[in-house]
Amino acid sequence: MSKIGVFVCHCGENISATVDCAKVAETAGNYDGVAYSVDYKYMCSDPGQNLIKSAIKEKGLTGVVVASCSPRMHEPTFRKACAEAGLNPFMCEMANLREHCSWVHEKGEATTEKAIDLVRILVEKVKYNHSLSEIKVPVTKTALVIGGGIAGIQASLDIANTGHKVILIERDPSIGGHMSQLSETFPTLDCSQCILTPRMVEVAQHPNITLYTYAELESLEGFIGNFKAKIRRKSKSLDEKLCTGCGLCTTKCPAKKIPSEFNEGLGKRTAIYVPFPQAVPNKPVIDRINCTYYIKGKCKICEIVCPTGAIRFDQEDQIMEVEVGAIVIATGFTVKQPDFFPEYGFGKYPDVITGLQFERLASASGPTLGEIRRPSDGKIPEKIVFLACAGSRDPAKGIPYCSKICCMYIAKHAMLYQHKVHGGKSYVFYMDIRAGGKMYEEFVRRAIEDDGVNYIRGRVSRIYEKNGKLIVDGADTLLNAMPVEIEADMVVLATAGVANEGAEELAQKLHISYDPYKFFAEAHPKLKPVETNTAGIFLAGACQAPRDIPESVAMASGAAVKVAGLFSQDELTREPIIAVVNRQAPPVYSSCVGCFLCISTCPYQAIEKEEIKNRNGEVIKSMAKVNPGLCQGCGTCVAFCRTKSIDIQGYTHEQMYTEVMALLNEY
Amino acid sequence: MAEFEPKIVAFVCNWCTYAGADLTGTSRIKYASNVRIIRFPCTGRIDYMLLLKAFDEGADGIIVSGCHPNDCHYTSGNFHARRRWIMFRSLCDFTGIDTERIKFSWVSAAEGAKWADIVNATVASVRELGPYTEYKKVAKYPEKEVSHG
Amino acid sequence: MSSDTHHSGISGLGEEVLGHTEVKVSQCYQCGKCSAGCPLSEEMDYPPSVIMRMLQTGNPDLEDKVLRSFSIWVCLTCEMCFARCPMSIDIPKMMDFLREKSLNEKKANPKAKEIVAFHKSFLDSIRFTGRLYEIGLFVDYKTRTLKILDDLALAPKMMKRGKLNIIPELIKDRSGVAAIFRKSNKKNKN
Amino acid sequence: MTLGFYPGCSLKGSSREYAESVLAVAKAFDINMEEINDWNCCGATAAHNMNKELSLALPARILSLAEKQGLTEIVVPCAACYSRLTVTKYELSKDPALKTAVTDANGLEYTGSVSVLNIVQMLDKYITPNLEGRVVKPFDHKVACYYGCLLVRPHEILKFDREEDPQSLDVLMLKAGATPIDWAFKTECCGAGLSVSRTSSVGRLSGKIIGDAKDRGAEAVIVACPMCHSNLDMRRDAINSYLGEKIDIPVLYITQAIGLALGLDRKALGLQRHFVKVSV
Repeated sequence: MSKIGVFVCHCGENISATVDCAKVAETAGNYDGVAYSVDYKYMCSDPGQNLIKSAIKEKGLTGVVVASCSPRMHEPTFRKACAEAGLNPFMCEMANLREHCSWVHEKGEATTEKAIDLVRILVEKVKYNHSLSEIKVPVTKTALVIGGGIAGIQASLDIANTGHKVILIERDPSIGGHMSQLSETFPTLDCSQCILTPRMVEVAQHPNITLYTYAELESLEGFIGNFKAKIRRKSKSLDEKLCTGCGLCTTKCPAKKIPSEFNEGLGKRTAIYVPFPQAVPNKPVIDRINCTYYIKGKCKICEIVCPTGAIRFDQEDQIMEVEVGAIVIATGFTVKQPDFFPEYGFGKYPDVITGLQFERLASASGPTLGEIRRPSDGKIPEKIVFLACAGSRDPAKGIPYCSKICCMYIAKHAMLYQHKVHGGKSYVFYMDIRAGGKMYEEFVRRAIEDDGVNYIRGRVSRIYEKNGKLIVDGADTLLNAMPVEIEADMVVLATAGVANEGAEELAQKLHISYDPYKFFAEAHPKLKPVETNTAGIFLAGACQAPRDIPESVAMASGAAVKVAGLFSQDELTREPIIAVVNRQAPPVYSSCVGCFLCISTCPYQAIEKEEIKNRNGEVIKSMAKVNPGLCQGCGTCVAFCRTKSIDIQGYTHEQMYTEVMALLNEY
Repeated sequence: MAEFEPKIVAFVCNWCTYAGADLTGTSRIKYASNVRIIRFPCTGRIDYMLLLKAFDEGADGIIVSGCHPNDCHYTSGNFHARRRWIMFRSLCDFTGIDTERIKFSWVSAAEGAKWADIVNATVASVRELGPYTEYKKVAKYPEKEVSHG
Repeated sequence: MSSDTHHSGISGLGEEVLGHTEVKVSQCYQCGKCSAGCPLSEEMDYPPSVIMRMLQTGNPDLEDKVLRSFSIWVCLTCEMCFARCPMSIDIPKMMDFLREKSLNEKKANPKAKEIVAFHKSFLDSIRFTGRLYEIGLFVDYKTRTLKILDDLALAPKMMKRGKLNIIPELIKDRSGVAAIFRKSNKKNKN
Repeated sequence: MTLGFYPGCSLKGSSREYAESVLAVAKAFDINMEEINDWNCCGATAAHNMNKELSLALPARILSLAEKQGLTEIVVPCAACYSRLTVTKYELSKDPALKTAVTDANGLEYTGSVSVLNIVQMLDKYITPNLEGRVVKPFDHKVACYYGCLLVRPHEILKFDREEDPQSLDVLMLKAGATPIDWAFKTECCGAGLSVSRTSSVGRLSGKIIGDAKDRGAEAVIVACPMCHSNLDMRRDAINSYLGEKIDIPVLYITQAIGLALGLDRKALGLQRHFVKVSV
């Protein structure tokens, strides 16, 4: 006979405001097999956990149902408490009274009834729970960091400095990311490259870091501590060992008019190129789409001029497999591109540019060597307009969220413009100025008060070109929405920060969740900001949401600590929620008939054939066997098994049918 | 007279829909209280005999929901569930089980509002259909009164 | 949905607007893009975003000012505001409702006399003939507004170019059209 | 072949040259335009400004009559009528109660089966595919294609072309041998319904349009709406006085321009009826 304890939590008032917790506990107390039932204000608090522990000891409980929040929140907490009191942790189940009941229904009898049902389901289930022991798995103490922007760089260095190996892959020819494109950074106006490039070099030289640029994740298998990643190293058409980075090839390449990605299309590059002078590694790649040789079959000038014979036209992509124990994703973000703002003529008028393009204009390493010159004719704009929220906070364009970084970089842009163009006039159209951050508000005030940037509260309706000027039609909402028309020479759109192209595919390769905007989802919005729902995979930087540099760096260090924590253990324990094939002593052995449908359906190749032999060594039966190290517990095999010979611990047939029956057969 | 309150059982996966329903909660979006969620590791685990068992036990409607295609935590469980559902549905149609009472859907961990919408829509449509007393006939049980509180 | 109204925190005229047009005034975050793009904004006493703000307050005095405003009549329903609104708020639809209400409550702005008169003359023309009779419309409009001299030069020029029909085009089922007017007007007398 | 035809009031009066040119172009391609019997006015701006139900009932009557006549597709050259008819179809399809109220007021059956084509859609579907080879006198001028409000907005309902910088008229004119110019006032409002009651506003709004077309070297403005036409053409005095200069760029209906390219008779296209002399 089971002796089950039911512990109903009020969660302050989160549950008790709509659910009659006392009634739930009282009703549950009358169920068969329930030896103890109680309600308490905060079950997860120390006294609450002690309540459970002492009940286990004093009443000799064989099972525990905690009726509180989502098991995704506190299942580990309560299972640990049970274990401490000597009860097998897998004899503890949780009924989700908060997220699935009290928070989503109005106060009333129906809500309390539902709560009672939810408790009853789990009381019945727990009767069929079995004591399980955790599985131990080894840890490969190498981390894979995906993305070599500031977040990926920081995470790599932090992990490497704890003494663990790091493999850093970057899709572009150089690490550095968006930060390497920036001119100066807010709120200190220190030069972005000056603070970034030493870090880039450190990455390249660190003995614990292996860097692969021009490389992308091809696929991923395995689980925490034991991932197997396939990495595609795209062909650089170059023997990197021979290349000295002299750069002769890039000066001689005849295809010189390719828009430079690094300069956001404002400058040109050659087909064999190093994206920027400070690139790491400082060795070129051939962009095959634009290379004359790959298009027309002849040219090979780079090969002719290369003093070390490093060019390899026939080099192919390489797929390499690495084993890693943890992964940090730091793939960053991108900005919205043309066609998204037809009313602003973006893509149509060359002098309507993005904030990132403005960074290149303002950067000393940029196409204008840091002079603000408009793309169309190279003139210095006498009047410049900055538009905040170009795409952000615009549900009609599919982006309801605030991109967060724009208010600050617009203030910086306007300030840089005022510093560089004396007598120039700058205007900022904004809706709200969101300058939360250390020294941020002060920075914006400086732009307005000291540098004379004109802030106008209102959104611009449209921009059109007339007699060489860009006519900006706005309104001043602080002056009875009075129309404001500015004849500008250049317009900068603070385009929304959006998820990278391909973010969805990457998430699917990694089996992590993403939000509706394709930003990767953290495991908990407050308490697990760098974890994902997949154990062993962590997030850093703007791949999770638009972030500025300090936040990206902080997040990267956070992720690095998580990885280091993981690598501080030689073995990990895993939940024993895995499949098992039933098996008994001879002469029955198992009901498995050896059809092996399970083998064909298992996504983890965790099932193999096992031959049962008699004493004489003759095979008497061929049946399925689950490798507990590989099984991830999805249960696909269970639904496939024709003889119900395979079952999944924690979600057994008995348990699931019991839940259904308990739910509908009211007491 | 009180409106008919259908009993809806939801079979959901742990990673997407269960988490999505958690998000409905953290977002405080209200929905009909007729639904009871049963958690599975993956929709691929859901043995469809469980659906028949639920009807057998007196459920009026069923929701099966997991991760969107390609988003399965276990790569392909939801594809198996979908394929199985196609087979199962035609079997139900053949045997006379009312498939309008089964709602098959995808709700991701980020779609809290969608979960509320699906529950509300299912409750409304099953309420329209009325109590599922027919099932007993289809399953050839001796007819008996099924009570609906 | 009524529950929606209930939770929206919108009251008074804003609530009525929601009920009749599904426009939720609380959705407006006052970016001013409508006012910036409105071709008539500068002729308005309250540009569209200001009208939205007045409705958001739920203040009866401001709501009264909205109904008595010139803005709602000078609005051309060119739909520019709606096309560019980041929140997809159907301002033109709301304007239609406000005009109808203003008229029913006899609050139409005196400056809008000509505009209202023109609309009335226009509708009268259709009411009686089924189709627009332009000379009739002009004559009727001019008697309503006493703006006899305006556009007087236009008529002969139009006539000369065959652009004005001396005799109205009458449709056969005039009683049918009149019935439509009667039934649609039951709720509001204008 | 036969298409349904709803001319609307303007095309029977102040904009009869539009009707004439539509029919002339249709005839050139052996298309029979069957007018809806006993049609009524759509109610235009006045109705929806004053009375919502009326603004839907009047267009619904037209659509019901078309159904009764067995027409499946009707051509509505006036952009304002096109807008009212399309909006009515949309509103009635999503609100059954409204549909009942309206059909009740009209006393006519309404199923919503008739599809409504604006002039560009009609030309694209039935004329453009056969236009090549028929152009005898290419309309070799720089033209500013003016779309106005009601042809492209609201996009959610009309689903025609794009709201900003539309292209459908430009593409048509290109095929007729013209050089469409890129300009900034394609979809800005001309003042439409205020033509009579607030002519000064029309002078300003239409003035900006004509002014920009002139500045960018347009030799003709191409329109697809009688309201736009009458404001840009008949109200030229008000426009010129707003701009403080005399601009004599003619305003042509798309069907007139195409008619000229086809070599049709100028009089048959009604060019003599314009206020601003059509010199092109």
